Amino acid sequence: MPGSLLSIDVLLIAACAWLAIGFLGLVAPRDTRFISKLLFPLGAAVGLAVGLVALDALGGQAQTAVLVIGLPDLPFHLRLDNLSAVFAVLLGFVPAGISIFAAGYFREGEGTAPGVLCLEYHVFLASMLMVLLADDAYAFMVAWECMALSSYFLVTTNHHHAEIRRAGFLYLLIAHVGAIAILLSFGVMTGGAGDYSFAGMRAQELSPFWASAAFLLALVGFGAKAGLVPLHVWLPEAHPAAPSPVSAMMSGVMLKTAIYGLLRVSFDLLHATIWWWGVVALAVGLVTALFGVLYSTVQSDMKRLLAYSSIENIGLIAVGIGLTLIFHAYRMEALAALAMTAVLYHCLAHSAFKSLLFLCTGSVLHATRERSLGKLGGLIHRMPWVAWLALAGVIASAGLPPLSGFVSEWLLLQSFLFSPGLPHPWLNMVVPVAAALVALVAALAGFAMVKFYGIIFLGQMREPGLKDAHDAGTWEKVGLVWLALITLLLGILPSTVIMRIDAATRQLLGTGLADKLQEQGWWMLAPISPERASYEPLIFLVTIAATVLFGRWLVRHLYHGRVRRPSAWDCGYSFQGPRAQAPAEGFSQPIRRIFEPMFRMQRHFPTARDTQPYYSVKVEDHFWHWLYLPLAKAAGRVSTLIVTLQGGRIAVYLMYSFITLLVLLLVARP
Amino acid sequence: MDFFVLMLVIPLVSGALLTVVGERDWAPNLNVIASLGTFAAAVGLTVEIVANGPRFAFGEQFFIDSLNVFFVALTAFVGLTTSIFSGPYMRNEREHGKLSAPRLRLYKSMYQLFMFTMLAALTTNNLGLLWVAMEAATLTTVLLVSLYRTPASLEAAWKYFILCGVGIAQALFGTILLYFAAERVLGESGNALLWTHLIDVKGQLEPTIMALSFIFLLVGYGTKVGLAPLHNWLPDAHAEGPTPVSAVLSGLLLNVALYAILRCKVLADGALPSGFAGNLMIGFGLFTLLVAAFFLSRQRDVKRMFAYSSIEHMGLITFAFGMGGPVANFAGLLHMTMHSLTKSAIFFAVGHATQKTGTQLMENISGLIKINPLIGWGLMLGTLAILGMPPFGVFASEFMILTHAMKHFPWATPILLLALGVAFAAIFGKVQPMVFGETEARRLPHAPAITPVFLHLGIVLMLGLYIPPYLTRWFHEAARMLG
Amino acid sequence: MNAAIPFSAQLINLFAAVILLLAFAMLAQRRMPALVNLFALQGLTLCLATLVAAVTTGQAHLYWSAALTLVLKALVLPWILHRLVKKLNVKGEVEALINIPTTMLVGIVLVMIAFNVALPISELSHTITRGTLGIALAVVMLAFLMMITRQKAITQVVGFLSMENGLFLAATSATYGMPMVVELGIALDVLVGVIILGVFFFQIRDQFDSLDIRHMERLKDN
Amino acid sequence: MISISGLLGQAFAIALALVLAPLLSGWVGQCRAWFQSRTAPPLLLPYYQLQKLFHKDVVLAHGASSLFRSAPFVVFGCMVLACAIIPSLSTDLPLAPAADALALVGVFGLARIFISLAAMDVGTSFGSLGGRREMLVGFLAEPALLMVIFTLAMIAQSTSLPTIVETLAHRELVIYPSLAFAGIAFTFVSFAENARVPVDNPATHLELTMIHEAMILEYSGRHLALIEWAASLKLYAYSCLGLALFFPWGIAAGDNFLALVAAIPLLLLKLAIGGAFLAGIETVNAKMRIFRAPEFLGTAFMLAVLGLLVRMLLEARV
Repeated sequence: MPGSLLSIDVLLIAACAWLAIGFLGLVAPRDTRFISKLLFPLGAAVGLAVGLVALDALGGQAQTAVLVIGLPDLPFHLRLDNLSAVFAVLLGFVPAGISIFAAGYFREGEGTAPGVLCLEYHVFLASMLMVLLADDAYAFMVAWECMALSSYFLVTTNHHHAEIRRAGFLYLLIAHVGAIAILLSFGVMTGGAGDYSFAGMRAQELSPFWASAAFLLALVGFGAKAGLVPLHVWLPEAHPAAPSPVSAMMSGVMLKTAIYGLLRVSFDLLHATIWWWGVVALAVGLVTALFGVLYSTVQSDMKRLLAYSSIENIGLIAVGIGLTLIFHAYRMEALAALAMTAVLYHCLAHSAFKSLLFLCTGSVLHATRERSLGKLGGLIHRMPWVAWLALAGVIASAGLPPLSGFVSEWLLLQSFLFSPGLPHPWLNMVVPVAAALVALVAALAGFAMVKFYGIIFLGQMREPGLKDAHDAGTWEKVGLVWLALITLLLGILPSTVIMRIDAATRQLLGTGLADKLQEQGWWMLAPISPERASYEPLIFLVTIAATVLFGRWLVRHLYHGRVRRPSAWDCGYSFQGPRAQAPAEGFSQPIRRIFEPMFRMQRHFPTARDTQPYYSVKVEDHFWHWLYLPLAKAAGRVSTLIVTLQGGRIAVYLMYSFITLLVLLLVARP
Repeated sequence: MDFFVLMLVIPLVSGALLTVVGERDWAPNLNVIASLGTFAAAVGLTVEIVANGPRFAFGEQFFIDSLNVFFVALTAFVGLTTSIFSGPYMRNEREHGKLSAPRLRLYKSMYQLFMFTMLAALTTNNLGLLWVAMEAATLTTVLLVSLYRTPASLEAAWKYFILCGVGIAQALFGTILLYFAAERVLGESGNALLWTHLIDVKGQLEPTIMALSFIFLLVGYGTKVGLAPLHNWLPDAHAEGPTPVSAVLSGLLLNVALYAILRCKVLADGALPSGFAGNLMIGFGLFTLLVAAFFLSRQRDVKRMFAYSSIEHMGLITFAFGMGGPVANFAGLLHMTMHSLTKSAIFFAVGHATQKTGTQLMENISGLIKINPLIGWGLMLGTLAILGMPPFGVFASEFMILTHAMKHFPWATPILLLALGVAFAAIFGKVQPMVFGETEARRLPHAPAITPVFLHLGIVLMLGLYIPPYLTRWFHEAARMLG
Repeated sequence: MNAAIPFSAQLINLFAAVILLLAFAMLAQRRMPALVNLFALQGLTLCLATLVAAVTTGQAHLYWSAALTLVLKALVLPWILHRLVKKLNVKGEVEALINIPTTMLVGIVLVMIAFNVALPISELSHTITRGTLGIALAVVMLAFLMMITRQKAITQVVGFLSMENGLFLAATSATYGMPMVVELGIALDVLVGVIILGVFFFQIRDQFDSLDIRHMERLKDN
Repeated sequence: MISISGLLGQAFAIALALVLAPLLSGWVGQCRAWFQSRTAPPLLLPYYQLQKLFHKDVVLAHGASSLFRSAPFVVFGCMVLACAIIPSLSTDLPLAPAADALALVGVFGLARIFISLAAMDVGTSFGSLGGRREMLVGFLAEPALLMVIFTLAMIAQSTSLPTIVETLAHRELVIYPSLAFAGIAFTFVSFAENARVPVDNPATHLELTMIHEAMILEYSGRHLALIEWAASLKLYAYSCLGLALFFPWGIAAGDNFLALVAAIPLLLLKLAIGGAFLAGIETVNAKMRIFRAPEFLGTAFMLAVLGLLVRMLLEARV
């Protein structure tokens, strides 16, 4: 960095640039070419710059700045330290790909004018950057709510559909409730000192009770944004409702800001000293992960499936945070560092591959106008690019080597594995069970992903209309390739990446993995020592690739490459059509059967008398009926009670004020 | 000529003038010009006060200090924008055959007189005259509320008149008691009701009398502020009157009533150091906030709903001033400003929306953003602002109020948050389908005036991100004056 | 009252008592014209009380306010009300929401409350007419009660005006009157208010073809 | 450190796996025939079949995509890697650090995903049915296997297979109750993973029962050959893993050539016994309904977790 210009200044400029690009969109709100072919690529470039600057800032000293704007006695404090830098890297590189994709995606503006869309989109980006930089409660809240607002408007782009409006409302409502909780938690953390800058909160020494209160409030607040059970209900509604680049942005990037907030509060501001916080986070995370993955396996709408899988990933991240908290509270810093690295790594990995997958659904949506899995299929023949790039995302998302998802899961499992010797007997029993559940979740994720990929891209086309589906355009391809590249690099160069993000771990925990990794080569990932555990994805990949190529060459060389192409064997039924393939519901039927109590199902079975026999199954979320509807009912009752105040009778109104007066006269005494 | 005199004379004269000239084509412009003049005078006065401190006028009967000059500026400004807005609005009403020429004349003259009474109420130094002005404001607005002469509007006006009349009567009793207490200190001289004199001797005023007097004053003026359970007139009056009137009622009248309470609170605090007045206001504030929040979810008429939201915010402000102290008072003043700006902007947008769709029932309104994107966005942004969404200024003041409450009255925070959450769910859930969705558009004979809406929202947005230092100093001074 | 109190004070107290009595009478009165007459009588008594106070203290502006009271409360307003009653012909029975005896009982309780509330203040009063403040408060409350219990628009207005009387009594008796400018303002407001109300009555009757406020219960939320 | 002998040993291990794997499945087949008192097929039958299949043309359905054609090679590659990192003869494997026990599970998972996707590719009802069932078995078997490995990894304080084997092989004899749980769980899992009775029956094409066969129904020629070979490699890998984890004696530690030579006959012996054991189990059991499979694997999962808990509670100080 040139000494004159600090990284934080550059990031501020970048935020302003994003805003400027957004407002440029209003210049010609209907000129789609100008907006999509000029403004969005510009936004992508800014994103790239942000990523590079943040990458450069990693490992450096924390930089601070104070702006003129803000409250009179609380101007905006900004701070760029390693934690925010890690997430800024994410916020830079991933949106770069998404914006490039969007440049090809927003052809004819859907619903709202493209210019307005461009504004909302870039305000969204800028506010997320400000969230990462904010260093006092007010700035944070402003950025946080701006983020919620802009994303809300993006979600409701196609506001003509009632269910999309409903989704947007639900989203904004829960986001607002979460924001209130966050604000409360900040209030608690000031400890009555009334200093709302983060520096002031750091300095506070809270009593265990208040510290725990603050932590739980933060967990609720940020959990509402991240989609932790039971505050997840908005997520599977809002993400599918939004245009795909926006879904990608929300799932890939926005959820991570919530993780950032949780880390910031629990480790940086509260110094994470109480072990049972970790247990809470661990439990919530496990429930969320299991819940998310189970529901993602039974979805029949491709974007909903991905949304639930995001919930699952957030759950895994929460598990990691829980472990970190436990280890940190017991001063097992090496293990804490391991878990923390897993958390950060999974944030990076997930943001890349989930954005990739959402963008792929976007391309599919554009090519086929179809979102329901039951009407797709065989698209690999029509859109090979999207299909093969999606495969990368699928493998990563299933947590399989050699791609990015596996690295973080590997780290997480390692930190489980070396956890014995916790001074708490209960924990020692909880940990293996938790590990087992994590393993189960990982395996189920594979199931969900096979369903997702197999039903969309493989098999025969379930609808004749799919014949004229077209592959993604150039811009879209570039965006997809970019994200796939990130996924691959994160997969095969783990220790290089970890060396960079280690600064954040070091900042939060005081120790990291870097010095351990220094000892081995860049290709090897051995957090403790090669004898204990090691993983070399590059060699892994090379070996398999070599075997594949060599085997192929050998077979061709020794034998022949002859191929005959008849039609598939139809078991003698000549009229077997594409409908014979298992649909989405059928594919996940075993899961529904095994985990029956986890779902709230309404099934309709055809009977012999049906003139048009059909089978249908509707899977609903338990938490609606357990938590949300009762709350709504209660509020309704209270209002019914209260509106009787306004009965319309003037005499009664007079009586109110008369009685008020009398009561005050008789009761109120100085 | 003196800015102050100008400021009072212009609305008075123009009001009379508008009565005699009747409804000509240029009458609306005259209305606007008069408001513009008033605003200019108010600005001049403000500059003067900020420059060389408080001053008297008409002997000691009028007194302008940094507290009320700020209200004066706000009132004149909103008065101006409302008059701009009401021009095309009223024309459209006439086109739709809802109003006749004489009604329009009545409207304009009463509007100017109303401005006069409020400015007088704000600037007077004599608590008796304050009462008189408040009563006069009620009388003028009663005629404005019943402008449509429909059964509903008559009923609303009648309730408004009776409830506020009775309330004001209580306030008069309180004033008499105050005078009674003051007379024993200041003697027979006629200046026992002059605030500037009272403030000097507030320590010596008889506590028991002051307590009684404050109760009466609170109940009296509180009725006009709309504190529950004295609020019943408010939603009716807002919903049935013409929209510009709803705008000034919410944006200005409530503020002025609250201002009256504040003046009295200062004296009561002086006489009763036990925080008696503050606690009363805290109680009323919280109760109002809670009640209004739960009322919101059952509304079907859009103006009625926003009237309840005004009640809610008045509760919040009362709570803030009840807490007292420089920070809370600062927040309270800020919130008053934000609320009157935002709420009037919302009513402007709502007015045009209802004219376009021809109904006030929310379930029949949809797709405003299609009919007229500016109105749609205006309503949407205004709603988000009033719900305390950053980066709008309302959030700034709510943030200060909340944090201050967390520090000094932690037990109150859950109530505040509950109320705010419920209000959010109720209002936003109803506004969203109005703004979004499909619709069949309807042309208006006269193009709506959108400028005021975005002018207000722009200011609110600006203040949310950056409060200019001189404004801060000004607020701080006013806050200190409130103790 | 013991002899220690000067005659004038006894007079004022007497008048105050009469006003209270009239307030009760109004509470009990059913027929509209009689109600208006009672109101006029109350105004007259109030004027007399003010006059006595003026004579004893020799304050100039009390004479003025006495005159004002006479003109306004005893002549103009009753006259307007009578005309309204005639024009709108609402002579008929005015039945209360709560029956009269109960109302009276409640009224008595109110009087006790008022006296108790006013007691500490009257202790402090250095004027010769200390007791009247309680009475004034009682009158206000009775008027309030009347507005609550009656159902005709006009009765509510009468109640409102008699409340003003109570306030006026408090002003004159307890504090020998407010500053002149204030009193003028108040008087003006009352006058304008009544005129506006007059206009109102006609509109209301045109819309609801009755002055019964039970027709005006449409605006509500439940 | 990577030594020449190490590389040689690695190459030799891979080669041995490639050679022995078909033999092992052939041996199992023979044993089954004997136990069921049928005339046994020749021991080298798998080799003949591979040879035959490689010669045949590939018959590729119209719906088949490039993924369908590349899947067999990927699966084969995964299995080769698996065999390469499992210490069968010696613990001195240069490839071992590339993937520890967790990554090994990952390898199997990768292969499974590819084979299931390939099964869905052509778009026949059998294919998707097989893929679905395979994933169903997989998502229950995988965590169970992970738990087994966890137990051993905790004993050895390491997840790298050579270290585990060395610790278990060269320690003074200590009884680990957890190993018993782990062993049983592992046996269950390996039955399921290798499409064996009672979970699956490689010898039938009944649509109600088949899993693995349903997936590869559309394959033919060299592709089928590769898949079959990969399947037998998988069996071999699992057997070696089991032997290495539970009967690690005789596996050469470090680059000790004599030990390596000595290990070969021992390995053959162990495999022979293991194969016979497998065949025995298959004979005495009946194929269970597909929906009993989850219960079966659930039991395995539970046992593995129990083993872990036992390890945690009883042996934490050992």
